[in-house]
Order: sequence, then structure tokens, then C-alpha cells
Amino acid sequence: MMNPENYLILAALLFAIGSVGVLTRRNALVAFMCVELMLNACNLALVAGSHIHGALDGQVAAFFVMVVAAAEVVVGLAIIVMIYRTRRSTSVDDANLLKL
Amino acid sequence: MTFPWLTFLGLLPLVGGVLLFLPMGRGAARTLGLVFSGVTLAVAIAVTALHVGGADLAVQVPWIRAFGAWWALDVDGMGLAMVLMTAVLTPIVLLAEWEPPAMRWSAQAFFALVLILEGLSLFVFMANDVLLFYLFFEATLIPTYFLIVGFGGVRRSYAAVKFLLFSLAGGLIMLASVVGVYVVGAAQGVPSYLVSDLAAVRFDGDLGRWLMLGFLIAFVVKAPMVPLHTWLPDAAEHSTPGTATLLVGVLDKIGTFGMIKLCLGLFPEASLWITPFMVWFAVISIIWGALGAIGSRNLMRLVAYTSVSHFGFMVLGIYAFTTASMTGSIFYMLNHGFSTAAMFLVVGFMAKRTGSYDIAAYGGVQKVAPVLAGVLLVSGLATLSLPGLAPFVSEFMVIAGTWTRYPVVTAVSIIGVVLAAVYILRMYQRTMTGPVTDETAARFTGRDLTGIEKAVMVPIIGVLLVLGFYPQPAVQLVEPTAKATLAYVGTTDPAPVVKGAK
Amino acid sequence: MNTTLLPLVTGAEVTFWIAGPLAVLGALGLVLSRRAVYAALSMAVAMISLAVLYASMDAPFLAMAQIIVYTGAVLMMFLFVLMMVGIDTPDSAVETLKAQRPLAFLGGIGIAALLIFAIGGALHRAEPATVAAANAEFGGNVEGLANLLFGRYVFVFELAAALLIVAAVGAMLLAHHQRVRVRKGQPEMAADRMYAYATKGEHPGPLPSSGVYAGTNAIGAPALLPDGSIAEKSISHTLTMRGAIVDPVPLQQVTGQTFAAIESVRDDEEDV
Amino acid sequence: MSSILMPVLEMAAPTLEWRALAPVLLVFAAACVGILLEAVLPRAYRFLGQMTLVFATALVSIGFLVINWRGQYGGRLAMGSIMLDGPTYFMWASLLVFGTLAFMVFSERQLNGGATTFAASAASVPGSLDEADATAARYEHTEVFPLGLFALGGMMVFLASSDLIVMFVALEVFSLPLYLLSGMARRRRLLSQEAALKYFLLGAFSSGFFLFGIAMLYVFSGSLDLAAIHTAIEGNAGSNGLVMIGLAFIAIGLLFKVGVVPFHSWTPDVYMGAPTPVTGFMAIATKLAAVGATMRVFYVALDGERWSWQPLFAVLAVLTMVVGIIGALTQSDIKRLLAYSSIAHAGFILVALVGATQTVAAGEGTSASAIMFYLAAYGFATIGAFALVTMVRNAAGEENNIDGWSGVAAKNPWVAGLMSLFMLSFAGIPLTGGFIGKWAVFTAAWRGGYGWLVIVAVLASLVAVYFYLRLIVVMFGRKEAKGVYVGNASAWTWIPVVVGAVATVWMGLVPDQVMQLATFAGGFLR
Amino acid sequence: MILLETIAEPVAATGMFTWAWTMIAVPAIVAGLLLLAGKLSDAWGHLVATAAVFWSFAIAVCLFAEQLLAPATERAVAAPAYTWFSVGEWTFQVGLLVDQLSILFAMLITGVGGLIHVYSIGYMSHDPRRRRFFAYLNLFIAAMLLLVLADNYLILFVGWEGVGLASYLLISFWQHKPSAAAAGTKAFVMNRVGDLGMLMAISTMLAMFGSSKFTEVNAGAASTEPMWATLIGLFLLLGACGKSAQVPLQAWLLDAMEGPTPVSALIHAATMVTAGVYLVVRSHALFEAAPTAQMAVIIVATVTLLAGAWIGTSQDDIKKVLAGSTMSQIGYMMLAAGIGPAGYAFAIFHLLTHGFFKANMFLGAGSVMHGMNDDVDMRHYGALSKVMKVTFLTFAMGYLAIIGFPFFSGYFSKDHIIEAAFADNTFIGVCALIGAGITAFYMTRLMLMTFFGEKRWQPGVHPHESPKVMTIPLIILAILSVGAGIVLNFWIQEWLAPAVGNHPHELSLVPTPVGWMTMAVVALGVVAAWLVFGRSSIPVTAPATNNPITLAGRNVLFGDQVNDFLFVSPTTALATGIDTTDARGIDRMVDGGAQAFGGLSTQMRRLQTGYARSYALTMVFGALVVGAVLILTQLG
Repeated sequence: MMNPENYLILAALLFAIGSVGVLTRRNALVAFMCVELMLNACNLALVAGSHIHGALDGQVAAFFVMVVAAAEVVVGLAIIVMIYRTRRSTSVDDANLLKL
Repeated sequence: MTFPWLTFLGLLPLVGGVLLFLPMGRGAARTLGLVFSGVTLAVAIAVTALHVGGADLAVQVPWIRAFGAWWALDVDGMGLAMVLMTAVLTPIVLLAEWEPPAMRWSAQAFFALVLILEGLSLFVFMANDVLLFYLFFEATLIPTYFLIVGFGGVRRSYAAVKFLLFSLAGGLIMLASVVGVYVVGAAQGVPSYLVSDLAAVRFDGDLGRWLMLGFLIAFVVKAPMVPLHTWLPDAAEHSTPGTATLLVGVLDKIGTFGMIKLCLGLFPEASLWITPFMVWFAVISIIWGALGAIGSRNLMRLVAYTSVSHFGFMVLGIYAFTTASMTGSIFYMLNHGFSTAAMFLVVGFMAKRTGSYDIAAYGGVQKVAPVLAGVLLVSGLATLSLPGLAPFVSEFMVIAGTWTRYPVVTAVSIIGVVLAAVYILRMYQRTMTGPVTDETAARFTGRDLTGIEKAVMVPIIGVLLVLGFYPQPAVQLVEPTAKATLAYVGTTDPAPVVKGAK
Repeated sequence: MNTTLLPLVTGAEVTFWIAGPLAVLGALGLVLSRRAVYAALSMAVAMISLAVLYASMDAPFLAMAQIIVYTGAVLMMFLFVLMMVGIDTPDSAVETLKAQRPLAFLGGIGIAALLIFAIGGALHRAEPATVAAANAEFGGNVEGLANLLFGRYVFVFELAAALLIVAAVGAMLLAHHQRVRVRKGQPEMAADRMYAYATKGEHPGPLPSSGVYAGTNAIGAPALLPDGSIAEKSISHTLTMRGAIVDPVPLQQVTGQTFAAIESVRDDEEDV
Repeated sequence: MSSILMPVLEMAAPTLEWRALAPVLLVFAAACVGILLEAVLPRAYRFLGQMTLVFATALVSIGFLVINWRGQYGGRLAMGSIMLDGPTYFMWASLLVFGTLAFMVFSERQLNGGATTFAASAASVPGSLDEADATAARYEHTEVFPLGLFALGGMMVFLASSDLIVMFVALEVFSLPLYLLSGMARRRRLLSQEAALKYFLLGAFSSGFFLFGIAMLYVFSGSLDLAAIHTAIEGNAGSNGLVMIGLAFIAIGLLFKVGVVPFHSWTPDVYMGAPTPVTGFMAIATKLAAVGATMRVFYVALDGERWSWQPLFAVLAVLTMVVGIIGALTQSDIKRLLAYSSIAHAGFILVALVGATQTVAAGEGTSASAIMFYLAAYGFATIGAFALVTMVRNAAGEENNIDGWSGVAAKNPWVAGLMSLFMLSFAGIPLTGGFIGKWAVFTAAWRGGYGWLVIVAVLASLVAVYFYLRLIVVMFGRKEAKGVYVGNASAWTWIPVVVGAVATVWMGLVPDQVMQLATFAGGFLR
Repeated sequence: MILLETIAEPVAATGMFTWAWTMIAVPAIVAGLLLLAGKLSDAWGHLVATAAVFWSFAIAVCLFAEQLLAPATERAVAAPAYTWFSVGEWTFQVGLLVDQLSILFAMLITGVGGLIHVYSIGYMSHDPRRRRFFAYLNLFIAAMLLLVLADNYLILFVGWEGVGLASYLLISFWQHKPSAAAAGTKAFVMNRVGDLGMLMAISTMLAMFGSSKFTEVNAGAASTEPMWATLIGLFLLLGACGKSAQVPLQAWLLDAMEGPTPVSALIHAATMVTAGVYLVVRSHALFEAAPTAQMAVIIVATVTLLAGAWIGTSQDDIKKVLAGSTMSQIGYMMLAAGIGPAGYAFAIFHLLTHGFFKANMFLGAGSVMHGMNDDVDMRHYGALSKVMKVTFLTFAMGYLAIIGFPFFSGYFSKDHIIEAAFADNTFIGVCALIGAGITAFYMTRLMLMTFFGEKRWQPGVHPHESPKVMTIPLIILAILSVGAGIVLNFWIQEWLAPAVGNHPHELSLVPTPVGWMTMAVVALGVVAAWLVFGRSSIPVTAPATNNPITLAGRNVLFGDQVNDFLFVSPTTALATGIDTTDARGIDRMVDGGAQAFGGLSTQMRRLQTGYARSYALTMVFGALVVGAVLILTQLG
């Protein structure tokens, strides 16, 4: 049987890659997708946990995370669309009136 | 104890102050303010009578049970002396500022703030709970700040902020100690802020010293001691005389009051440890303040610096740990309230006529306004501790009491006595004597002290004279505090060297 | 529960080593591809790989949800929006924030290293319990999940409902605006114009174009009527607001001088 | 529950303790009803309808809360999702009160020419004809009320959850409405939208960390239940990487919401950009909920690891105080100033949190009670201060530049006076609730063995006094600024201000009742 | 070490003695009344004031009479009034001690004071502020009486400061003159320096004996450690130097002549300045226990008597000559007091006679000035003996008395002191002798320049004799100057013995060898003066000179310059420095701190770039650090 740590390490990798994406991508949509990737990584860890402990709580949690992610995506996209309408741009960097 | 006299005493001016925020006419406001301060004075006298009559006035009600804080009020001799001083000075200040400077906030606001300040100060002097003390100690800053900002001179905002920042700096450091006191007490099974409870707690070692220092720094800022005194000359210079009176006469006393009540009362061991430093700091303050006064070209600054010098004496007396010196200090606190009030208010009357606090703006006033000059002279003589006026008695007690322990220190400190003569008389000489200048002739001719101004000065000078010639009742009032404190600290007076002299 | 003698390669392991790298590749594609659509598609790869992994861990319901809900709905929503806001603008390669990119990679590597270091060896038992038993308890994965979802986690379930309401309302709020007035079509506008002509005598045709001068033919330059006065209608209202209207007088002078020069040349020529 | 005996595919109907959960359920119910009202009621009646709904709900909810609290209902509720213990009661009460007050500021229409501070049509492009039309037609987004209620409900669940997944979902439930509300300002809409975007992106990012932390703890313990995690940690000798990661990442998620350095960067921008009533609501409600949840997680689940996180939090507390205070020193925008101030306060709260005195003699203050008192005091001042911020205006809307506040005292002494009161409370000057709170917090920290942290905090608050003072100085000590006036606010703004002022003074003078409530709320139950 | 016979405890006051306090109270009350009543009392104030002093004089005389009648052991009477204050083990009574010593002083003060009051009625008749002047004079009388009648050092000190105040007020009475105002200030401040000595002395006494009562201090003196006794003695000497204008605190006295002349007569000649002598005599027991202190007294006294005389020789201002003379004469008294039991009675003796003749001469000088339009420069006088006969004659009596013309009062008192000095130490004796010669020299110079020679009057000055109200006191004082010596000569030693514990000497009217010598020296002085000033005319302005002796004398031995250099300049510099330090030092530090924070804040605000990605980056690094710290510390 495979060492279940592998799943966790994969999750960690995905999580790290996702966070790098948030830091580097200027397109709000892509940055947001990277957040989704991070959530997916978490899901993987949860499911792996479920697998390791033999309980379904992790899978339920992962399910809820999906629900949350969906809701979050709706709101996030609404905000991005709103910004796009105003500025004709989805670049995160263009939104920097608020500073100092 | 049926009627909570002390609570009533403190609340009275506070209620008056709050009432004064209601819209009302200028005349009504002033009358109301005066009535409230007058009634407060009456109650203060009643409280004194009760105390002297042996009544137990202590109030003790749980206040913040979770952290052992009590609404605990009580007065001892020292507290009562301060309460009386505050109660007497407030109506005097109100009268003196009957017409606050134009172009500033209204008289109503002034009266309200003064009354609030009075109430808070009274509570400080009556508080028997460390947290309660701290609460009111800090709270006094707020009305004072507004009194400076609302009615002061050109740079009032700067002065007010400076005052507030210095005071708050001290106060916040003290807050750490206030917290620490509770924590140490709780660790020893006394989770209480009551001064009487804390007396049972031992604040030993380094922690005790640090805690004591926290309190001490706040009080040193408050009782302005060099080098933390620089806020005072500015605050005094840029506030009205009435404010300066309350600031120096009443508020700064909290510093020395606190040293006796809390530093010595909670940390006897640490206080003894710090004594050598404090004694020398006091001496430095005495000399420094006096020199500063000599160097000032501004009357209000001058008076402020004299206070720095006098506070030096008070602190010296406290840390000499003899009955005479400490009694002297406490008595000095009382006297200084009146002498400094006299100085500030007379200077205020002068400035009211010329609009300037500059010494150079005056000359030869004596000739055209002899009563004003006479009053200034008497006030000045009180400030330089001339026998026959109250401050002498206290200063003498401090000097003689300290001498028995630290002759060399005392010898250095009394150079301040000479310097006092220099700053007062030089100031008098420059402003009041000499040929009448044109400016003086224009401003002062036919404008000697008015009836109200005389009414302001008479009680102050009266008190100074009465306490100068017959200080015994007042000394007896405050002596028990000194004795009790010394007994708690555990020092005894040095016995006369030559036995059997009698 | 295989014998330890042979290094047995289980199905789960195979799946992992295929889907895992794919997921990582997908993730990398998401982060690295400059075009947003490629990023979205790479994301889809990663998600589907994860779905495969879920399936291999006895979580069929989640695997399906991952594909249907996540990849099918959520990601498609991303794509819709992507198309709405224009897919043709790739991220510029130039990083505007100083040192952001290297620091970001450093941070990412740091996080990864940290996590791997922490996770490595943290599990005390190497053998996973697997959810087979749990799945079997209620007759299957879905039933098991349902039991939890409507039992132990019912409150969260209800909470999630609130979440979805918020999302819906939010989307309406920010993305949907109710028109106050009906948008006019071409016929209505033409009718309006003719109506204005009939009642107020407004010119129904196009407005006069801007003036053409020797020095400029900018849009801000007003046209002149034959009598030399300015044709008001040739001035754009917006440009007036901006103060971008060119004063015609100096322009006229230039024109006049030019004409004069030409004329003089002509005169000279005539003289000759 | 003996599920083994049950037949397959049949399950016991879950039980919900309706009465005990009534306060929070009512809030959610009202939010849903509010959404329905949007669909059902004609536009003209929506505002009135929503307001009636919100305040009626708040009253009933508070009523239930009080009755339940007196009746000592509590324990693990909703199938183990909610822990209704003393702190929960106290913080629910605080949240409901602050929420109600904040919603009152939402309702202010008199200041702004008969409209709320929320955009007439959030979806239309700023400056467009559509927007002008919507404004002219006096459109309003009355959805803000149900959204606010959802946020409030989410917060209530968040701090009461006894299960990490509940906590995560609740986190999103209260975050999403706030993201939306942040973007709905009527004036300076670009800033507002930018605030929403930043808040959303960073919020989502931080919730990713939070979730990963949850996952790690789950992997470690096999349970999402706080108590079970505690048991697992207790049963585990030595430290475990998973626990550490879980601890760290959960902390990040929570501290992000609290506004602790280095997870604070969103605070100034979002506070500045969001509509002021929303900022007021966020400033206290989010902080309260997040602090409550932090205490719950760290006191209940991660108690066994306190030697790991206490020093960490101590350092973060120092950082937070320093950054918050130093950042505030030179701010010229009042909302940014208050934002940095809120960061500083987060630091002070953390000071007590680190102390973690959970067990002292009965009736003596603990970290939890000190923090709860602190939050209550801070909350009243915050609500009041932000309400006052809406009142000082110029031709374009709110005057947020501190220079514009010059001489406000001369224009309206009440506004200046009350603002000063709130500033003094923030600064921790006696006679205000802020002082008692600060003192209690310091005491708790020192009793928990963090005397040095108290000293640092004291020094920090010393510097902090300066910028609170600066505003007072500006209002009282400077010449009147031109073009700035004090708006004629309706009772909807004044009530929160006055309630805030009265409560601030009350808690400063006679703090015993509130302190007793906080103290006898006791510790967090496991 | 001389062991003293125990001094009898003072007896309790009875009869007339219970009225003793009114001696002080009546003038004090009158003073207060006149000051408070203001212009209302302008018309009659001076009369009430004069009456008040005569009341005191009457009481003093009555008490004296009672004492004369009482047995020698019951002459000292204690009359405690009330407890001033008590603290710890210390109790301070406001109490009077009417003994043989103090009653003499009381009579001198009230007697001479009364005469001067009368004189002033005339002298100040044109001054609009005459009422105030009398109020101050009464204040002085009250304070001076308190000084001499006090039964303990603290109350003595109260009186001591009181006379200082009165002196200040009166010196700067003509405040509109800046010089007068400055002189007053200077007098007060220099006196304060002396007061330091008093304060320290009293403090030491309290530390040593637990009391400041004369009886207890004197009783304990013998058993005090010599070091402490010496210290107390030196402290007291410092006090005495201040009040009595002894070197090094002499500089104020000449300036004090800015005050109206009656003031100079009363305060700066007859009474107040002699308080130092009183103090030393009063503290005889302490000084006897401290030979070093006694030695210091002698040195100070000798230096002063010579210095004063020196100054007297070269001043042109008539009052300043007299002031220098006063310094010098007090030097004699101090010398006597310093010598010990042999000299106490002579000190007091000379004090009394000096009080008479110096008051006489000052008032005479005042009379001269009155006639000369308040000109004080002797170079503008001359030949006044003809126009101001009474003044001249009375002044001449004083002159003869001071130079020690046989059988005039000074002859007895001063000669005794010179003799005692010779008995103590030949060098000191010689100094005293030289002093006597110089005294004769400068007094003769004064007489010659004022009353003889040609007229050097300024234009418009018409000298005239003063009114009766001024001359009558002159006559009375002249009589006393002549006769007091011979009256007191045989009586005073016995009288004072119980109070000061002196050793009565055998005295006769026949001069001793030292007496003869003195007379010779005095004659020499007179002749020398006549040679210099009597024969030639005197320039109207002082001739320029390079003679260092003259220069030093004219500049009061450069006392002001020394003070300036040693004290005034450093103090001023320090005061200015402190002003600057306060503004620059501490405040700058605070301001600097504020600025540093402000700068830090501005820098830190830069971190808030407005870019969400930067914020995220800080979060990631925050997470990284938090995680790393946790993992490395907990797992490592």
C-alpha cells in the first residue's frame, strides 16, 4: 500500500503552486483560479485524511469546501465583472488607488 | 457611616460641571458654577469637621469585582488638606476668571471644565484604591487639556499637547505598575486593589523596585522634577492664570501626594532603595527650578519654574524620611497651592491690563497701582518663604527635618532659598519699581485691582497669613499621615545627639 | 495487506503516479501560461486529475462532484467571464512590482519546503485505514456521506444554503443592473429626430464636421460658416467641457496669411 | 446515537435545539425573509420593510438570548456543530448589539440628501448615464440589510462553532456579504470597488490557508471536532509537524480577519474604501467574531500546544502594536487612521490572548473575560466613531481628510466632543470603557506570565496616544476648514453615537456589570 | 574650655511681663492697619505709628524697672504666647524671653526708634507716601523686637527675616529710583545668604539638641562635639555677617543708604545691623564651646573693622562714610563678642553707645541733607556749622563720641574693646588700635568737609536749620551720645553677667596704658585729617586718582565686582543655560523621538503599496516565518 503521505505532499505542492500563482498573476481571474487551486489542494488533503483515518468526515468537509468554493466563485466573479465594467481591465495591479 | 459624605463631596462639582454643559445664559452659568463650588467648599469643611470629630468617613463598595477594584474613598490628614485646598482654590479661580479671555471658548465652558476638574481631583485625593486613584489621576488630564486648549495663549495647542503627552507618558508607565501590583497581590492571595489590602502584600526584590519606579516616574512627571519638568513652563505660559493655578496648585500635588500614599505606602523597601537618587534629584530640581526662574523673561514661566523648585523641596522632605521633613512636605503641598495661586492670579491680573506676560513689558507699576504691587509683593514673599507666611513653616520643616539625616544635601538645597529671593525680588524690581513707563502709565493708571480681584486675593493671602502665624492646627492635621507612613516604611527619626539637653 | 516480500504496485499507486504529476503539471500550467484561457484549461487538467485521485481513495461521490461541479460548472463560469472580459489580452511579461516575481517563487518554494518538511514522517502509521469500511456502513459512499450530511453536519448544510443565497444575491447585486428607462432603438431615435425637426426645427441631418485650417484640422477646431462666424453645431459638447476647443481666430489668421502669401506669389507671378 | 442498530439508508432525523439556537437561527431566517421581501415588496416599501424586519429580529433575537442566558441553556448543540457556552453568549450579545447599532447607521438617509450611503445601482458603471438614472429614480440597494444579517449570523456561528468545518463555512458566510458590501459605496465608487476586490482576493487567499490548516489538523487527528483535536494532541507525545502546520495556517486565517501583522495589509485599504457604515460594522463585528473564534480554537483545540503558540503570538502582538501605531502616526485619512488604530487594538487583544489565563480563582478575571470586555468597550467606541465620521462632510460627500476636520469643534461641539470621547476610549484614557478594557487586558496578560509584553504594550499605547490626540488637537485646536460642514444627521446615526458614548462612559465608570457578565461567562467549554 | 556657671532658668511671666507681647503686637497691628486702611489713614497714620512705638517703649521701660527691682536671679522672664507648631519631637513656641540682654535691646530699639519716628514726621512731611513709610517703620520695630525678645532661635529667625523685609521695603522706599530698588533687592539677597547660615544653624541645633530654645541650646552646648559646635558657630557667624554687613557679606550696606535717612539711622546704624552682635552674644555658650568659631568671629570682625574704616576714608557721600563707619564699629562689637566672656558686655556696651551716637550722626546727616535739597555729596557742603547750628552741635557730640574723646560714650565702650583685644591677642589689638586711628581720621574728614571750610554749595541750594520736630530728637540723642558711656560703664557688666555669663572686669576712669595709646592714635588721626582736609580747599568733584588705596575705598573694596565675578555672573550664565537646556535638551529629545517615529511611519507607509499582490506576498512570508519558527523550534 502506498504511503498516504504522498497525497499530502502532492496537496502541499499544489497549495504552494497556487499561492505562487496568486502572487505572480496580474489577471484577477487567473489569480482567483489559483486560489481555487489552493482550495483543491486542501480538498485533496481532506480526502486523504479521510482515507488515512477511515472516516467520511473529511469527504464531507471536502464537499462543503466545494460548495463554499462555488459560492465564492460567484461572488468573486461578480466583483471582477463589476471592476471590469468600471475600468475595462481585470488586472489586479490597476486597482491601487487605495494605498499608503 | 450612613451618608456617603466623600462620594457626595466629589460628585457635587462633577454634577455641577455636567449641568453647566446645558444651554443657559452667561450670568446663570457663572452663578451656578460659583454656587456649586461654594457648596463643595462647605461640604469639604463639613467633612473636615467630621474627620476632626473622629467620624469614620470611609466608603468601600465593590467596583470591579473581577479584578478586585473597589469604590473606596477615605481621607487622612494629607488627603483632607488637599481636599480643602482644592475646594478653596476652585471658587477663587472661578472668581479670578470671571471674564475669561475673549476670542476663546465661553465662560460657561470654563466654569464647567473647572468644576469637573475639581471633582476629579477631589476623588484622586480621596481614593483609597489604587485603580480608582489611577482612574481619576489620568482623568484629570482631560479637563486640563481642554482648559489649556480652550482658553490659553497663542501656542496653547502646543502647550496642551506637550502637557498631555508628558503626563500620559508617566501615567501609562504607571499603568503597567498598577497592573503589576494586582498581579503580585493576586499571586500572594490578595487579589485586591485596596490600599489597605495591598499593605499586606510584600513587593520584594527587583520586581517591587520596578513596580515602584513605574509609580514614581508618573509622579515625578506630575510633581515636575528635573529633567521631566519641561512641560510645566510651557503649559503655564500658554494657559490662563486660573488654569495654571489649578494645574500647578492642585494637579501637580497629586505627584507628591502619590509618592507618599502609593510609592511609600506600597513599596517601603523599594522606596528606601531609591532614596539616594530621589534626594539628589530633588536638590537638582530645587536649584534648577530656581535658576530657570531667574532666567525666565516671562512671568508665567517664572512662576512655573518657582514651582519646580518648590516641588524639589517637597520631594526632598518626603525622601528624607523624618517626621518633620515629611510633615513639612505635606504642609508645603497645602501652602504651595495657595502661594502659587497668589502668584499666578496676580500675574494674571497684570496681564489682563497689558495683555502681556513679558517682564520687559512692565516697569514702575507700583507708583500707579500700589495695591496690585503690594499684593504681588506679598505673594512673592510667600513664594520665597518669608517667615510669617505659610510656606516658610513648611520649608523650614523640610530643611530642618532633612538636615538631621542629610546635612550636606540640605546645605546644597538651601541655596535655593537664596535663589528664591533673587528671582522674586528681581521680578518685582523689574516690573513694579523704577520710573513709570509710558506703557504702564497708559495701562495701569486708575486701574488698580478691582473689587472682584481683591475678593480673589484676600482669601488667599488670608490663608497664607493665618497658616503662617498659626500653622499648628494644619500641621497637626497632616502629621499623622507622615507618622503613619514612616511607621509603615519602618524608619525612625534620628534622636537628638546631645542627650539630656532638657 | 499484501506480503512485504514483493514490492507490489497497487492500482492506487499507479493512479497516483499518473494523476499526481498531471495535477502538478496542470497547476504549473495555470500559474505559468500567459494566456488566461490556457490557464483555465490547465486548471481543468489539474482538477480532473484530482478527481481521479479522489476516486482512487474510495471517494466516488467527490470525484464526480469534482468533475461535474468544479470542472463542469465552476471552471466553465470562469471561462464565460474570461470570454466576457476579453481573452485576447495576455498578461504582460514585464513584472511591474519590483522583485515580486523572484520573491513569489521563493515564497512558494519556501511554503512547499516547509509543508513537505512538516508532513514528511508526521504520520505515525504508514498504513491508511481507508474508508472502505465507512463506505460500507450505510451501503455506499453516497449513503455514508448523506448520513453525515443530514445528520452530524446538518447545521453546516443549512449554513451552506445561506452561503449560496448570499452568492446569488451578490451576483445579482453587482452584475445585474435594472434599467430605469427603456433603451431606444434605431426607429425610435429616427422618429424622435423628425419630431424635433417638426416641433423645434432642429436639423435632422448629421452635424457639421469640424473646420479645416491651414494649421490644423483637429476635431476641436470649429467650422466656419460662409460669413466667417463659427458654426456652433460643429463644436463637440464634450470637447467644450474639456476646454479642448481651439480658438479659430488665430487659425483664421494663419489661413489668411497663407492665402495672402499665395496670393502675393500669384501677384508676383502676374507681375512677371 | 447508536447508528449500528439502524437499518441501512435510514437515519435518525437530526435534532436541532431550536430554542437555544433561536438567536442565530432568527438572524438567518430574517435574512432569508429579507431576500424574499426584495422580490415581493414594491420598491417604495422595501426600505421600511427591511428596517422593520432587521430591528424587530434584532430585538427578538436579543430577547431570546437573554432568556436563554438566564435559563443557562447551553452545551454542544446542533449535532455538535455549535458550542453554546458563556463566552458564546457574551459575544453573541455583543454582536447583536453592535450589529443592530451598525445597521442603524446603514439606515441613515438624511445626511446624504435622502439616500443611503450605498450605491443606487451597484452594477452600473460609475459616472454612467445608468447610474445617473438610478440615482435620479432614487433607487436603493435594500439588499444590504439581508446581507448584513447574513454576515451577522455567520459571525455568530463562526465564534460558536465547535467544529472546524462549521467554522470554515461560517467564515465564508460572513465574509462573502462583507466583500459585497465593501463594494457598494455611493460616493468614491472606484475606491469602494477596489476595496471589494482586494478584500475578496486576500480574503479568499487567507481562507485557503485556513482551510489547509484545518486539513492538516484533520489529517493529524482524524476529526474536525475541536474537543477531539484537543484529545488527540494531548494523547500525542511531542510535537507533530501536521499540528504545527495546522496551528500556523489556522492562525493565519484567523489572524487575517483579526487584522494582525503581517496579515493586516488589507485593513487600511478596505476600511478606507468601504462605505463608512460598513467599515464600522466590519471594524468591530469581524474583529469580535475572529477574536472569539481564535480564542475558541486556541484555547479549546490547541490548548495542549500553548507553549508553541504563546511566544509566537507574543511576537505577533508586539509586531502588530508597533506596525499599527506607527502606521497611524502620519495618516491623513481618518478612516485609514481608524484602520491602523484597529490593527493596534488587535495587538492589544493579542496581548491578553497570549496571557491565556483560563483558570484562576472563581470570580476573578481571565484572559477571555478581559478580551470580551475589551471588545465590548472597543466596539461601542468604534461604532460611535464611524457613525461620526459619516457626519462631517464636504460638497462631495464625507470629509475623510483629517485636515478637513480642522476646527470641527467650532462647527459642532457635540460631534467634536463625542469624537474626542471615542478617541480617548481608543487611547485608553480613564473614565472610558477603553481604559478599563486595556487595563483588564494587561492584567490578564501579566497574570498569564507575560509581564514583558505588558511593558511593551504600555510603551506602544504611549505612542498611540499621540495620534488619537492629534485628531482631538485638530478638531479643537485648529482654525475651521473651509467647505466642510457637519451634516444634519437623523436619529439613525445619532442613536448609535449616543448609545456608544453612554456605553463608553458607563463602562468606564461602572464597568462591574459588564465585567461580571464577562467573568461569569467563564472559560470556553470543550 | 571655660565652664560656665549654670544660667538660671527664666521665671514665668507675671504682672507687667504678661504685657510684654504688646510691645511687638501693637506696632505690628498698627503697621497692618496703616497698610490696609490705605489713603484713609494718610492724615493721622504717622501719629498712630509714633504712638505705637512709644507704647512699646513705655512697656520696655516698665519691664526694665521691674527687672531692676527684682532679685538678680529672677530678672529673666519667659513669656510664652502660643505653640507655633509642633512636629515629631520638636515643638516651636512663640515665646518671649525678657532678660537683662533683651530688655536693653528693647529699650534701645523702641527708644531710638521712637525718636526717629518723631524725627521722620518732619523729615518725611513732604513725601506723599509718608503713611506707608511709618507703616514700614512700625513693621520694623515689631520685627526687631521679636528678634531680640524671642526665646528660641526659630522665632528669632522670624524676627530676623522680618527686619530683613522691613529693611528691604525701606531701602527701596523710593522705588521709582532704580538705584533704590536695586539696593533693596541686593540687601535682601545678601541677607538671605546669611540666612542660610541661620537655617543651617537652627537645623543643626535641632539635630543636636532637639530644640532651638536658647536655654536648651546653651545648656547642651558644652556637651556638644567640638566639630558640631564649631559648625553651628560658623553658621551663626554667616548669619551674623549677612545681617551685620561683615566681610564678606558687607557689600549691601553702602547701597542701603539709598533709603531715607531715618531708615539709615534706625536700621542700618542703630539696631538691625547690630543683630549679628546680639546673635553672637546670645549664643555665647556655643561659641565658647567652639574656639575655632570664635577665632573666625575675631578674624571677620577685625577684617571688617579695618575694611569699614578704609571705605569711610574715601567716600564722598556723607551717608556712605557713616555706613562705612557703621561697618567698622560693628566690627568692634563683633570683635568683642568673639573674644569671649571678657568681651560680651563690652560688645553690648558699644552696641548701645553706638546706637545712640550713630543714630545721632545719621539723623544729623539727614538734617544736613534736608537743608541741602537732599544732596549727599560732602564736596558740595562746607561751612554748614554757621547755618545749621543745632545740627552741627549735635553732630559734633556724636563725632566726639565715636572717635573716643575722653568721657564721651565711645571712649568707654571702644577702649574697653581695644583693651580686651590686646588682652586676647596683640596683633588683633594692634588692628583695633589702627582702626580707631582711621576712625578718627575719616570722621574728622567728614566734619571738616561738612561743617567747616568754604561753601561749596551747588547753585540754588539754601541751607537752613531743620524744624523742631527733627532737632529735638537730635538733641536727645546728642545727650545720650555724651552721657550714656559714663552711666553704663560701671553698671552694664554686672547687669549682663547672668544673661551672657561674662566675667566682670575691674574698671576705673583712669586710662590704662592701652587707653593712653588709643588716645594718642586717635589724636594722630584727627591731626592727619586736619592736615589733609582742613588746610586746603576741597575740590567740588572728586579728583581722579591712581592711588589703589583710595580707589579701593571708593569702590567699596570692589565688593560688588567680586560678587559679580564669583556669584552673579555664574548664576546668570547658569540661568540662561538652563533656559536653553530646557528648550533644546530635553524637549529636543522628545521632539526628536517624535520625529523619528514620524519618519518611521512615513517609511512604513511605503510598504502599503496598494498592490494586492504585495499584500499577499507579505502574508506568504508571514506564513512562512510563522510556520518555520513553529516547526523549527518545536520539531528541531
